[in-house]
Amino acid sequence: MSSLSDISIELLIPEIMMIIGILAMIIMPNLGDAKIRIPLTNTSIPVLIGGTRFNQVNNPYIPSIIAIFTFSLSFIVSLVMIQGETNGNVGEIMEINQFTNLFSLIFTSTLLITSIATFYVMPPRKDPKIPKNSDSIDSVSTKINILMNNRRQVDFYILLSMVGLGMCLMSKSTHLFLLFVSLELASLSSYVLVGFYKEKDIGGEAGTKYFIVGSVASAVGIYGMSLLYLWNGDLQINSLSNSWSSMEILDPMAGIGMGLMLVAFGFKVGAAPFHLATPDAYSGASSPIAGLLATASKAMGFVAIMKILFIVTLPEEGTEAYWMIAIVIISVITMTWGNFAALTSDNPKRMLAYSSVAHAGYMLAAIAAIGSGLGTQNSNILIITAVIFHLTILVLFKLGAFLVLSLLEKEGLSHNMDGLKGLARRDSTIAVSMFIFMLSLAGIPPLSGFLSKLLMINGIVNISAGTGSLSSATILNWASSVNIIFWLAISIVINSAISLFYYLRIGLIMFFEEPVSSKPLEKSIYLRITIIICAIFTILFGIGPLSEILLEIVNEAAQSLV
Amino acid sequence: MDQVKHEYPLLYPLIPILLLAPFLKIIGWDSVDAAFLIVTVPLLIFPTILIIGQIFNKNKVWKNKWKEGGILALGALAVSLTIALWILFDYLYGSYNFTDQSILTWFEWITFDFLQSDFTISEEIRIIGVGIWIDQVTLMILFVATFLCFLICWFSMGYMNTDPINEDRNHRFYAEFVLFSMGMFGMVMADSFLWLFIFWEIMGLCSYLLIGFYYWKVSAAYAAKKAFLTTRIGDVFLMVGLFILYDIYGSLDFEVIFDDPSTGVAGALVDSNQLFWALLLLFVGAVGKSAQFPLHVWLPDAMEGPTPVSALIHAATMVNAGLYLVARMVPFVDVHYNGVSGLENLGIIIAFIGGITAFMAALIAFVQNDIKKVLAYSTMSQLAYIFTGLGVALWFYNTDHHHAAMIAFGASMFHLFNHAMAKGMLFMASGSVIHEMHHAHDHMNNEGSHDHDFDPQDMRNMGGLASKMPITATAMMFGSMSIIGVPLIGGFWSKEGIIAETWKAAIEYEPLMLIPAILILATAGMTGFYMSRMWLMTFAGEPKNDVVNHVHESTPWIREPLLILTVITAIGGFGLALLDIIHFLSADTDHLEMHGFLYTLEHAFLPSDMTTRIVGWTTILLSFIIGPLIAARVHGGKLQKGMKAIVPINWLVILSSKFGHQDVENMSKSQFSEALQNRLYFDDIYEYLISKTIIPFANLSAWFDRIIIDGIIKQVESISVSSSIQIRKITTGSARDYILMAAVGMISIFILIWGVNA
Amino acid sequence: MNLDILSILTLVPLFTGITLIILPQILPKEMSSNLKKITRNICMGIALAMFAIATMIFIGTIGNVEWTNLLHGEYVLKNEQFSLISSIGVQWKVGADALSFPMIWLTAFLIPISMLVEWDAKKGHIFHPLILIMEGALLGVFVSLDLFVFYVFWELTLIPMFLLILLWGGEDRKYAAMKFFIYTFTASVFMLIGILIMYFHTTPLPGIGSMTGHHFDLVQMSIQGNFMPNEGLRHFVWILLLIGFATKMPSVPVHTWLPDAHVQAPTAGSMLLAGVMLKMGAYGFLRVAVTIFPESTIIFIPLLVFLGMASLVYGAWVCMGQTNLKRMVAYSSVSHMGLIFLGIATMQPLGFAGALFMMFAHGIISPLLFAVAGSFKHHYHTLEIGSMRGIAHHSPFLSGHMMLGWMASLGLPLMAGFVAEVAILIAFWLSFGWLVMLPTLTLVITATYYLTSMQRTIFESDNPHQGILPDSLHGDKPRDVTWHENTGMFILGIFTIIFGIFPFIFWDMMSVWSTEFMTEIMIDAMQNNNIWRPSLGWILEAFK
Amino acid sequence: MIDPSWIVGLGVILFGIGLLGTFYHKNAIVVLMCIELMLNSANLNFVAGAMYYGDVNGWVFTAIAIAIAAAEVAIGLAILLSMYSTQETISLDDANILRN
Repeated sequence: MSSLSDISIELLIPEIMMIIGILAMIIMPNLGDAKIRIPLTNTSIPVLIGGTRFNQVNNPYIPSIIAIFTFSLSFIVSLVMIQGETNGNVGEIMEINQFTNLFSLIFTSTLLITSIATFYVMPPRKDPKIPKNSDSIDSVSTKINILMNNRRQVDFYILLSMVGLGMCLMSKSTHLFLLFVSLELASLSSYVLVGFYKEKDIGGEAGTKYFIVGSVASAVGIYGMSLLYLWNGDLQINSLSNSWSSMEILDPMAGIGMGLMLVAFGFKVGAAPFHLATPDAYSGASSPIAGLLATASKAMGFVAIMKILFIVTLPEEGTEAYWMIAIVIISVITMTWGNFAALTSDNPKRMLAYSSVAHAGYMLAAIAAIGSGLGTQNSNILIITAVIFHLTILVLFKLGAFLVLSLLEKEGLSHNMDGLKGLARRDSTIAVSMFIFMLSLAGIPPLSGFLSKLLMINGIVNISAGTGSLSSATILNWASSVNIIFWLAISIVINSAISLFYYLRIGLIMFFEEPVSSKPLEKSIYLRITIIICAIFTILFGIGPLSEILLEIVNEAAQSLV
Repeated sequence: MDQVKHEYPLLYPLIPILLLAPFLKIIGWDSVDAAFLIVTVPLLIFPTILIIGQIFNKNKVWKNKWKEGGILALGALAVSLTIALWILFDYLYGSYNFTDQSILTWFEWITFDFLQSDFTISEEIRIIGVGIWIDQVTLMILFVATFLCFLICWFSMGYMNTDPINEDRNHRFYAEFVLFSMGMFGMVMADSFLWLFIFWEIMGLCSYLLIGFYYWKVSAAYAAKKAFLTTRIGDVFLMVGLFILYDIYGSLDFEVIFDDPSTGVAGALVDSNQLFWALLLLFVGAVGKSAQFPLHVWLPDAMEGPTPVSALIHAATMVNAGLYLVARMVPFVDVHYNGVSGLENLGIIIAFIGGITAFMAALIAFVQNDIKKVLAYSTMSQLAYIFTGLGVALWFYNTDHHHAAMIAFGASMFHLFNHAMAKGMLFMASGSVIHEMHHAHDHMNNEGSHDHDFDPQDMRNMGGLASKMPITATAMMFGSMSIIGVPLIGGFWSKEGIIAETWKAAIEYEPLMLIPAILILATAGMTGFYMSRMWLMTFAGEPKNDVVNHVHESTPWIREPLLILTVITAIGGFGLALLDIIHFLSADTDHLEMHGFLYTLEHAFLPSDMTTRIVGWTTILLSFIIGPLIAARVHGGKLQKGMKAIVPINWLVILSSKFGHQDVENMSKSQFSEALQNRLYFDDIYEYLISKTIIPFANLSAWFDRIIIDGIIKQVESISVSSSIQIRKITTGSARDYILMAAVGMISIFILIWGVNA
Repeated sequence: MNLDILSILTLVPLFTGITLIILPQILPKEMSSNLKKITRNICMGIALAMFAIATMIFIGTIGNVEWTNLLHGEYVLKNEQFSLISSIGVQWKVGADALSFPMIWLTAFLIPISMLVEWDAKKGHIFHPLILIMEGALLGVFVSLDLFVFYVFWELTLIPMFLLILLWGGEDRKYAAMKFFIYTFTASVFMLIGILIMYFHTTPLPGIGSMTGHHFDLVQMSIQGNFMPNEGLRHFVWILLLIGFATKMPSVPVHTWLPDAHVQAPTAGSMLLAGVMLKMGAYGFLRVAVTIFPESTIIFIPLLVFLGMASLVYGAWVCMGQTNLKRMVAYSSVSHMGLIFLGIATMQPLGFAGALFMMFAHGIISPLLFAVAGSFKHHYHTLEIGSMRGIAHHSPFLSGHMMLGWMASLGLPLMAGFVAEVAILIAFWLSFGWLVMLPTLTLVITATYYLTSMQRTIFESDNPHQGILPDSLHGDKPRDVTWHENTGMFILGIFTIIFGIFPFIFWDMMSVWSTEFMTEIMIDAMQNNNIWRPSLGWILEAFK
Repeated sequence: MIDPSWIVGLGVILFGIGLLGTFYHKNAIVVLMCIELMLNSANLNFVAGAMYYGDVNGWVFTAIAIAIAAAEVAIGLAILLSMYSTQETISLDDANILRN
């Protein structure tokens, strides 16, 4: 047992920053001139909390500014940590390495972007008026609403920070229970965030569904974890890994436990058939939150999956993992389902949700390839690199797409394809950015989405194409002898082709339909800049030196995972 | 109107061309060095006329001084003619050594390597070059082509530029005309089969363009397409023939092939069977181009083009291309010099096709009333003569009857010459008639208002023109005589030879030849009939239409070519026969030698060989006596009272009325006559076949592509969409269903894993 | 890094185009509206400069290269290669040889012309830069010797073309653009899998591929030759590559995107699509599939013959059944591209050279055809064959160009197409004998549909002084082509004839390349399979 | 001392009931309770494990899991309230604006 003093605090700076941020968010808006009279005296000491707020903290933007500030700081810190290749252990339950650093970066960047977006999506009103007796009922209620809205800002950003905190902790934990608890922290906050969109009917409904299905999933997961505990007596990942590899035949308890945990994580990443609530949640939540779910939350799920699958259950080289066939089937179903469902979706958010499901399928396919045990350590790392790379750049273009939707959200146009109609005429820059995001999602070179998809297919092909029997002289002989994993690559390819249809459709709608309203989009300068930056990086990470740098980082992360 | 306007001053700019050959000689060129000018000058003039004409379409100077490009075209053709004559002169009397035959290679068109059967690349690089090849046949046809092109271009300036319907469009005519000329010259001089084919196709294009000159006429557009496609069918076979030849010899150059046709590439012995197929396919190409049975259907329709075009392309030059190609087959079969034996069948097939076409065309010509159509069928028939002659020649060559072969070959080539000159003139004369009829008709009907029902080409509207158009009548008379084979005039000298040699082959060697022999002998008589009929219907008798009375021979530029060609037709044949052209053309000698006058006559009328003698006299009897006699009985008649033609024609007209009159109304209503009117239904059958096979099949293909192949794609799309809608329905919106499905999925996956691992 | 001439050729138009599209969005209103006015002039200037550079290369460098001394795998104008994504072995490596150079020149030649033809395009400030981007992407395909970059450029060509069809297309443009994009993309991702399988089998090169240990270097792959141990896999990869390339060419039965795309595309788009983009398929097939898998190519000769024959013959028949002028021309492209497969299948240097020349010749002729069809659309607002007659009276220049283009395309001698046709067919006879009757007889079909379409548009009228005008003109006065269309078509026509009369300008290098290619690559494979001439009998046996 | 396997057995039964209940009941509150059941079955397992292994961690896990469950219920009720305030239903079947 290590004592607190052994913990090297510097390893947890991003988390600590978020905690500080949360505290600041709680305290700052409440600062006021309240004084407490020292009993029995007339002197009153200012306690700074309560009373009439100071002018400086009266600004309703305070929470969002704090959040943005916090996230940018943690983002920078994560960058620094990646740069410095920081690693180390926090007790026995957390480990910091390039992998966790990279994911901290992913999470914090997602949250940063999300908070910038929400800065505009749910803006507070300045100078709220206190209702007076003379006001009519209507104006009283609006005024109260405004007040409430301003009040909610804090809640929202606190929840956002909670999500970040949970995610960062989760990626670092090496103890299954901590992993699960932090996951729950993030999940529970995100349920609320989904439901936070109260102005519309759908907010509550989306939150409910997401919450119910999510809680069932996490209950299943926690039950699975308890089974693992029963089996092993310890939830340290390393310890589980040792027991697993020493296991001769599959212990049903371990197997079922692991399977149930996978269900929970499968829900997080949106794998079929656990994905059903995702489109509902995405379409019900406000766009930035949907973006958060599609990127950070998904990344979190994949971190968990990778941790338990690659660290715990990965068999020796050359033997097939027990779960391989399951993941193969799930991945194929997931990508097909996602793509087909997205094909005719007329709600852009649902479409993006389904596309996100499909992308989960691609990544699961890559994971299944590792489970086949065909690859060497190196080729496995290559595949993991591909997956992580994909998760990283998803932040750019998937979140970017949601950001574009969030620009439209104000006008209430983000729930229907009609809203995107004629976007190019209203704002060509945004439309072009959106088109770039779509093309990148579709995997069109030279955008970064292509590179990641290429890496995944490459990884799969890499380990499977050589499996066909050497003596096969004809295609049919060869095809019948090749490992099933190879067909995953073909399946990805076919699915990419199908997906192209709906991605391009967005382009068509944006460029060639008459706009519903002709007034220009809201300025929202920072959000706009963020979108453009996302678009630019989507291109830059596709080919050239920047992609090179990112790939190297990701590669290191992948190496440190395995 | 009566006075023929002379516009010769317009020709002054062309005078320097006459000095071109001397000038080049002085600066040290050989005649063959200048040969490329024959082709390139027209080639360059073609776009010049076209572009200038399109831009300065309505310009007065362009129209009046340059004759809408006519002067330029004439100049280009003058250059070609000058140089062609120079080469001819050089060949006959000059110092240049033509024995190497393949004279020059201008540039290497394409070069490539060849993979041999031992998996090595051939050491010598294969070259397909461009050059010229000159021998007697080349020279003769080159002369014919350049000379006739020049004259017909001259004629066109009268014919085309005075027709109001051609206003502002004549530059197109002249441009296409020179391009065509270039094709013809190039084909004749080409030194390889490939380049022969290339120019051959260029001519096909020009033929298409010129037939379709009156593009707005539905019939013209149709005829143009028909001509191109029909010849194209022949051409693709020709192409395959070329491939086979290439396969055999590893080259398509005359030099390489003719050097030793019995050994192929790398010294391999040539398989006569393969060569037979190659030559047969080449012959199919020739059949298409020369409008022989069964690809003859395009030629009559081609008369839709302006008359100079008919004169040039469809009588005098282009249709000779097929003959030229067959003539080029001689070295393959000439077993006397390295030829490949065993190709007798080729000669027989060619002779058969020739015989059949000759007879058939003559039959159809019986009932034609359109003056140009008659000439068209006559062309087909005469070309068929030449084919028969060539077929016989090839047969003789292959069976090693060298002397007979040379006579047959020489006679065929000589007939080509005679026919080209005569037919060129006949068409121009007919053009003159048509033109004047048209003018007269317009004149009558207050110029401008066209009466579309009136057909200036229909002989039933003519009659009695002899007095109105003396020059035309004379020209046409000599032309017809040449075609008929009236003794001592033009075609007689060559036709006799062909018929006699065919009979000789049939009687003495190969009974199969009897069929073409009989056919062409019969055709000789029929020729006598239909040519006389045409002349008599046009020029003799009383006018059948008012229009005739207003006809004058007044258009400039038209008379000179007629006069020149009349002279050539009248005495040229005899003159060349005196020079023993037959042996010259068959490469027996390379000089023209003067024979004695009497010797030639004796040779022609009283040959020592009895067969030849009998056949010769039968021919004369049939073609000169019986045919014209019947024609005179049917169509002959005196001119209208008070009308007088010049002496010989007047005499002829009066003579034609002396044989009584026979009414053929009943005969013309017979079924057979109707069949002939309908060209023996060949066109109908072809049309029917095409409309029942090709068109439906094309539509079927289009349908198949749209519905099946693209339909599969569309089906994939619609299935995707419908399955997408279905799959979206699974997301019911109820959280309970989600949980249920997740649970079911989870459990089934557990079962699956358990099953796999157990 | 020193950019070499080929990189400049590729990147300058690409980036200029992108800049010209983005700049007006960023600049203040006034400046951007000024910029928009001169955009097309800038684009034209750059395109002409690129053409000048390409021609200079030809005259200066390529023209003097002794092609006979060039071993296969050696390229001229190579650059100093540097890595783009070194961890997975992607490099920027460019070079040209006799296979790619004519295509490079052709692209540089066609771009200014297609700009010229659509000089007055609406929204020209986007149109012309898009064409420049197109140029960059197309040239990128032809110059890059790294499969990754090749693939990137390959797909990059889709985007400008997609936008061209979408923004300037006809009524049904959305469907066509989507079909075009998805169809060809789907095919090329199969090709991508093939590329990746190849990639995985490469052996490491020093300095690149730090992460994977593999590289995309095409030259190394072809030098390595038969580097895949697994024969079945080799064939499989070959088939995957074929799917990608054949769809682009396009070959029956994966051709149906082409007519739709063509009919809807703007004139310049059609010209580039037919002129260069289709050649990408043939080029890639030769460059990648045949070069790296000669043995598979030999094995699959029957398939090649079948595909080529199907495209050629069936395509021609379908052409005949079309009523839309542009559709017909599009199918004729399908038909002509079939000859390329046939040329390759002959396994003769002549056939290869013929196929190369076919690519080149078709690249000049088909833009002319589409320019003509585009002008019809532009001036008569319809493409329906037979809805107008006797147009020659109203549009003499257009009719003249139509005549020239149509004749060139049906393989009339002294025009570029004939050279290729005759070379391929000679080689085809040498290998397959009487089977050649099928392609040659198809020439008649080709002639039939071309002539019929001409007869029913520019010929035939009821009046010598007026044509029958289409309803779509609504009684307006018909016009002849505009000066810029006219100039563009003139240039194309002139070059068609120049290369028909003097084919050796490009033929010589193609011929030498083919010979080298045979000796270096194919002969071993042929010897192994003991095939000298892949005759008909051999094919029939293979089917057993 | 009860044999831990009985506890585990009870847990399995509870888990089954909970899982079945989640998709059997329409009422969101009941579903929430079923989820509690599932969580509690996990708790039972932890307890059984702690007993079996004599590991104190198991107890800690149980305690934290209970806390998680509490948080979950709190949040769940809040969200349900929010849904009720807009849709005036807490039936999971009736709340289906978002579907397909």
